[in-house]
Amino acid sequence: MVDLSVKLKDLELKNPVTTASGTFGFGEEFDDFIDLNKLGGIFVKGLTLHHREGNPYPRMAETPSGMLNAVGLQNKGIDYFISDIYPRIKHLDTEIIPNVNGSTVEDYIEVTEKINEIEGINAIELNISCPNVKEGGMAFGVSCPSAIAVTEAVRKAYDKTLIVKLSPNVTDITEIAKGVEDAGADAVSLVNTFLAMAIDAKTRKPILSTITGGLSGPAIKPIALRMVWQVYNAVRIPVSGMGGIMNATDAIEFMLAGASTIQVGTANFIDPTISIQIIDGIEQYCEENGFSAAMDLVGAMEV
Amino acid sequence: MVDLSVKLKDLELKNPVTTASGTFGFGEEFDDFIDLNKLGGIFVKGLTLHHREGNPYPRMAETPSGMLNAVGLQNKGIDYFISDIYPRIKHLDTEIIPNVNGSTVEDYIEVTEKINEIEGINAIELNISCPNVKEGGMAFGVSCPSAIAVTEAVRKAYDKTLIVKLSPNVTDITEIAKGVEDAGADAVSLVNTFLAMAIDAKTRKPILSTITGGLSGPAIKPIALRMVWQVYNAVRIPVSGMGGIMNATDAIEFMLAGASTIQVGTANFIDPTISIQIIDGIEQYCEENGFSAAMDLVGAMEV
Amino acid sequence: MKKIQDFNVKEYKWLNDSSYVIVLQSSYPIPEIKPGNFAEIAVPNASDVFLRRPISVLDVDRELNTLSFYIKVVGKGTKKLSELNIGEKVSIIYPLGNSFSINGIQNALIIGGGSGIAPFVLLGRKLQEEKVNVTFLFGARTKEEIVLTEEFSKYGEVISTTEDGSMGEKGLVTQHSVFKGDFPFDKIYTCGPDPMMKAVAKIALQKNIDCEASLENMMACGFGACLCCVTETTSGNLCVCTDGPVFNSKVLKW
Amino acid sequence: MKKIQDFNVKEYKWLNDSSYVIVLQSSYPIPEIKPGNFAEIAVPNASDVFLRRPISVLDVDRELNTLSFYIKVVGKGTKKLSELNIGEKVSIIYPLGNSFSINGIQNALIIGGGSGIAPFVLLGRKLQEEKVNVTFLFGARTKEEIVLTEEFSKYGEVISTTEDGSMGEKGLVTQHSVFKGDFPFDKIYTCGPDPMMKAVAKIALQKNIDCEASLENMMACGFGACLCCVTETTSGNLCVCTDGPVFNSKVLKW
Ligand SMILES: Cc1cc2nc3c(=O)[nH]c(=O)nc-3n(C[C@H](O)[C@H](O)[C@H](O)COP(=O)(O)OP(=O)(O)OC[C@H]3O[C@@H](n4cnc5c(N)ncnc54)[C@H](O)[C@@H]3O)c2cc1C
Ligand SMILES: Cc1cc2nc3c(=O)[nH]c(=O)nc-3n(C[C@H](O)[C@H](O)[C@H](O)COP(=O)(O)OP(=O)(O)OC[C@H]3O[C@@H](n4cnc5c(N)ncnc54)[C@H](O)[C@@H]3O)c2cc1C
Ligand SMILES: Cc1cc2nc3c(=O)[nH]c(=O)nc-3n(C[C@H](O)[C@H](O)[C@H](O)COP(=O)(O)O)c2cc1C
Ligand SMILES: Cc1cc2nc3c(=O)[nH]c(=O)nc-3n(C[C@H](O)[C@H](O)[C@H](O)COP(=O)(O)O)c2cc1C
Ligand code: FES
Ligand code: FES
Repeated sequence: MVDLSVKLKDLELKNPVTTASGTFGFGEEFDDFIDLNKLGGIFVKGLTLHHREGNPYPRMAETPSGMLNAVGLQNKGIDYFISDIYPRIKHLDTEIIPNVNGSTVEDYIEVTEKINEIEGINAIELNISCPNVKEGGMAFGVSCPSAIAVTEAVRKAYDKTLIVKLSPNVTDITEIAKGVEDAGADAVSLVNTFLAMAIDAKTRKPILSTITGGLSGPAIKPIALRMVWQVYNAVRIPVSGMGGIMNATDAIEFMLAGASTIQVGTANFIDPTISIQIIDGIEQYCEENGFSAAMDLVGAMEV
Repeated sequence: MVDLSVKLKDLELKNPVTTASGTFGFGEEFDDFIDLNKLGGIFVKGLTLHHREGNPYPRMAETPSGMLNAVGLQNKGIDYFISDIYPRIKHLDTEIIPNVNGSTVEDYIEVTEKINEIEGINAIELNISCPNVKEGGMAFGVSCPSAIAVTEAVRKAYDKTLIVKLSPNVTDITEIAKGVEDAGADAVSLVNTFLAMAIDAKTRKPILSTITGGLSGPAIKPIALRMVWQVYNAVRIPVSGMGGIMNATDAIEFMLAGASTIQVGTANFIDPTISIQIIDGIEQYCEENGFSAAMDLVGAMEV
Repeated sequence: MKKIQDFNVKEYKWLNDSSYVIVLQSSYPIPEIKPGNFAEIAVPNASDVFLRRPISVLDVDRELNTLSFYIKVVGKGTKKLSELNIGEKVSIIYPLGNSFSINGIQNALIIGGGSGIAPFVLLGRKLQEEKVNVTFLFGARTKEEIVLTEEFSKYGEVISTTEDGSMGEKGLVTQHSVFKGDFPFDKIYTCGPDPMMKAVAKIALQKNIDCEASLENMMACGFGACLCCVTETTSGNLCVCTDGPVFNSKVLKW
Repeated sequence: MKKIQDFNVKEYKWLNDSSYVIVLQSSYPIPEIKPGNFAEIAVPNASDVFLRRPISVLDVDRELNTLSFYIKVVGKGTKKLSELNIGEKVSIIYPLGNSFSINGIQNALIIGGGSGIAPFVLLGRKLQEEKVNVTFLFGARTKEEIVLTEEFSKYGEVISTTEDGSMGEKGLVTQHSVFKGDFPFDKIYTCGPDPMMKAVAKIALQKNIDCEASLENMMACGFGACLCCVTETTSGNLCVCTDGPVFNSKVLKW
């Protein structure tokens, strides 16, 4: 029997496999396909203080082994989440982790305070890396001082597990990771999407309404893996790793590089059952390779 | 008749299609496959002051729609290039552009001075973005002051066309581009490879001897395209664009985003004739879309 | 309930140069499919296709466990799907999306163009069951592009327009004589290129007739998870894959 | 002269569970292929294979314009190459690499393991033409893995070892009795897993016999453009694809 349970600081998950914010709706969209209770956790769609319509259409472009999105944090606001959505999913036997967004530090604090009131939610993911909004978002995550400022502010407002989601669009991700660690983050998650672009040569126009969008999918996996490994070696807090994980082998690679938990993102669109298959695959790998606990895989890469 | 000729500042090329340093040897390797005289230019393999053995094996890993390399600037040194290689390729009716590397600013200057003496070479590409060497390389290209310092120093030593090759592993590539523009660069080329990593889950070891390597190929295209567009809008000097160009449509997208010339890299490994096909494809696109000159494509994306 | 299910290619029928019907068979039962529902098809063996492709269900046979799709080749994925071997495995997520509404109508006009005819076999059959009179009006550039008329004529009269006049009336669907004079229809359904649907919706508005349009869109998931496929409506951005693909034209910001 | 050329799949012959011969045919002439040469094969219709795959030429028929390859399924690309349709197009870059040297020898021992037997059909034939006596020594885990012996026996005696003793002598190639007592050979050629080749090279050194080994390596291009495929030699890092794949074992840093 393999012990699949893992910890992100004080947050215990039944297994390392969670689903990435914005790629798994509020879980309900996957109810027909899988038993959501089997998941380690669900990072739900990015939430903001107020209702947001998101960006105009088109919001998506396919790219080699990946996709661009420019959704722009479309959501009905934190109050609606609390009153209408959470009651529908709170029965799930898995960690529901809200992804917190804002245009200003005050926004972040206000959303966080509202979530702090919700019983049953044990962690938040602070998204300082969304490339698809005009204000806030990635701007916080690409500068060390602002990343520290927002993390410190939210840390004061929140006493449960605080995970800070980092942007890969930086020269040195370990610098930001160390900054938010010092600012009180309990864990970091990485990577968010890469700022990227697609052009339609026929029309000579950008494909996305916002010109640039966020690149996700297997295309980014080698870069994401490098960043997870760098951050794992730079900080003492645990890492939640993601970026192009399509199967159990990919997930195991992230764990070997130092991720305590992994997040499945774009892969959910292609196979909505993949997260469960990844859980099974990690268990099998542990059995076949003599690991009695999934936690033993974390950072087990031999250099 | 489409006028395919383009200019990188004072350097006139017969067409926008060149081959990227390190992916085309010294041209000779492709002699069996294509007529090298048809190319706009050849950026030859990275050169250093002294002979370099490069990194130990393994140096390559395949990744989704891309590859990692960790060659590490293996070459026999600038003197050998001048005495043995250049005489073999100087007859070619295309621009031969050496890619200049160094561990110190002095190295860069010395290599440049030697090249400055060679008749028939009208431009150099200053590589401040190689992720595969322990000293120098990318370290110069990810910090604005050092990028400026090396560019200024080389500018003083070189009076022909100076192209500076930028690293994509930065928070804001426009900042570096503007810095080297002010420091006297005649053009910028981008992008070099992304620092990335691959792990073999079976052996639990990194695949490359150097752990990390440089990611190239179509996987990076959307990010490279975004950077070319950003830099095109930020500087007045011309841009040589690359990153995952596999066919004429990709090349045209880079030109629409602002590249005056494009470089074909990894695609050469998969189809050694692709550069010539791209020249033909650009010509055909211009004809079909009413462009009388390839230069008219540059930055023609409608926002 | 939505499913992800493996099918095998049973047969192809080419209808013209660039469009075909692909029939897929499964060894497992097929759930109920409503007119307007679509599927997300994973394109096998394609080096340059990453996401699934949304395609309307053309027809379903719940005894043979077959699904068929009418596909127009427009790019990499639709091309590759046309080249599979008989027996090859294809993964499908379905049934997705909402459906056309049918209550209380007597005379329906169904207007289709391009690949936008696909949902209308199931719709025609359903309307026939509900004893609704159906007229199909198809528009295309030339007669080669007007396909499956035999199938459609089982459920109602088929009329058409072609831009070159090679079949039916010459012109665009919205110029067809059916819109002139007496207009017996109390409902219009439409699917096809956006400009066509917009023109149809405008006529419907003028004539004060209910009109439902089935939209296309760039989709990453097809089942409401990514929020990539929105369309602007009177109640804000809605997902074409879950709130649609069928919308009453009145709610669309056209 | 190296070429990039389209071929079509002519036939497959499976030799055991995991290895096969694929025969490709072209409508254009095939240049001269030397023993040891390899080709870079583009794997069609594979969503997860980006680069070409280097494979030794097993055999060539310059009248029929066919090339054949002996391939062991070890991963994505070698699997996909085994599943193509007859007639399917495959792009090949070839002939690549150097060749075995043959001058002035009389008795050659050819030692192969795994997919490392592929270059030895052409080598055996060439040695026969040059009137060299050839002995093939093949090693494998079980007898199922010893393949193509009929072909090889045209050019010389075939002896073998298997780890389970199911064919030939039990043990590893380097434990074969041929190495004991009288040793008539003046040249050893070897290709196969690195540990095997290293052990063979060591014996050759002890016996003071010339030994050439054909190396494998991770390759991005196969024709000297990328410098990814180096091996350490007495004259520094050399490219396996152009300076090799055949090296005299003395120059290798083994
Ligand atoms: C709900 C729904 C139902 C559909 N039903 C059918 C059907 O029954 N039969 C059918 O043939 N097609 C149908 N389509 C359209 C079909 O999904 C696209 O034609 C297909 O995805 C194109 O894939 P490709 O790989 O061939 O093209 P690509 O190579 O990806 O693209 C080729 C060109 O088509 C454009 N394009 C790609 N996808 C779309 C899209 N989803 N909408 C609009 N333009 C696009 C691209 O911008 C590009 O210019 C439907 C779409 C939706 C959303
Ligand atoms: C000059 C040369 C000649 C060759 N001749 C033959 C031949 O005649 N027949 C034959 O079956 N094979 C031959 N090979 C080996 C063949 O190239 C690899 O088995 C093949 O590239 C694996 O591709 P894949 O997609 O199936 O494996 P992948 O899915 O890419 O990888 C599967 C596993 O194989 C390992 N691997 C992949 N490529 C290589 C490689 N080049 N060398 C060592 N390990 C590798 C990977 O690390 C991985 O563990 C030759 C290789 C070289 C360099
Ligand atoms: C359509 C889409 C929407 C996303 N929305 C969010 C979001 O709201 N908040 C967030 O932190 N990340 C968001 N992301 C980023 C993912 O959570 C994840 O970081 C990224 O996609 C990389 O992982 P992947 O390659 O496995 O998809 C979104 C990604 C996609 C593709
Ligand atoms: C094997 C390999 C070796 C390279 N060597 C060099 C080099 O010596 N100097 C340099 O400036 N760039 C080098 N590059 C980077 C390429 O020139 C190019 O910037 C990069 O590969 C992105 O383009 P691509 O995606 O089209 O390959 C190398 C790339 C590869 C794949
Ligand atoms: S396509 Fe993902 S929500 Fe509609
Ligand atoms: S594989 Fe490119 S140089 Fe050998």
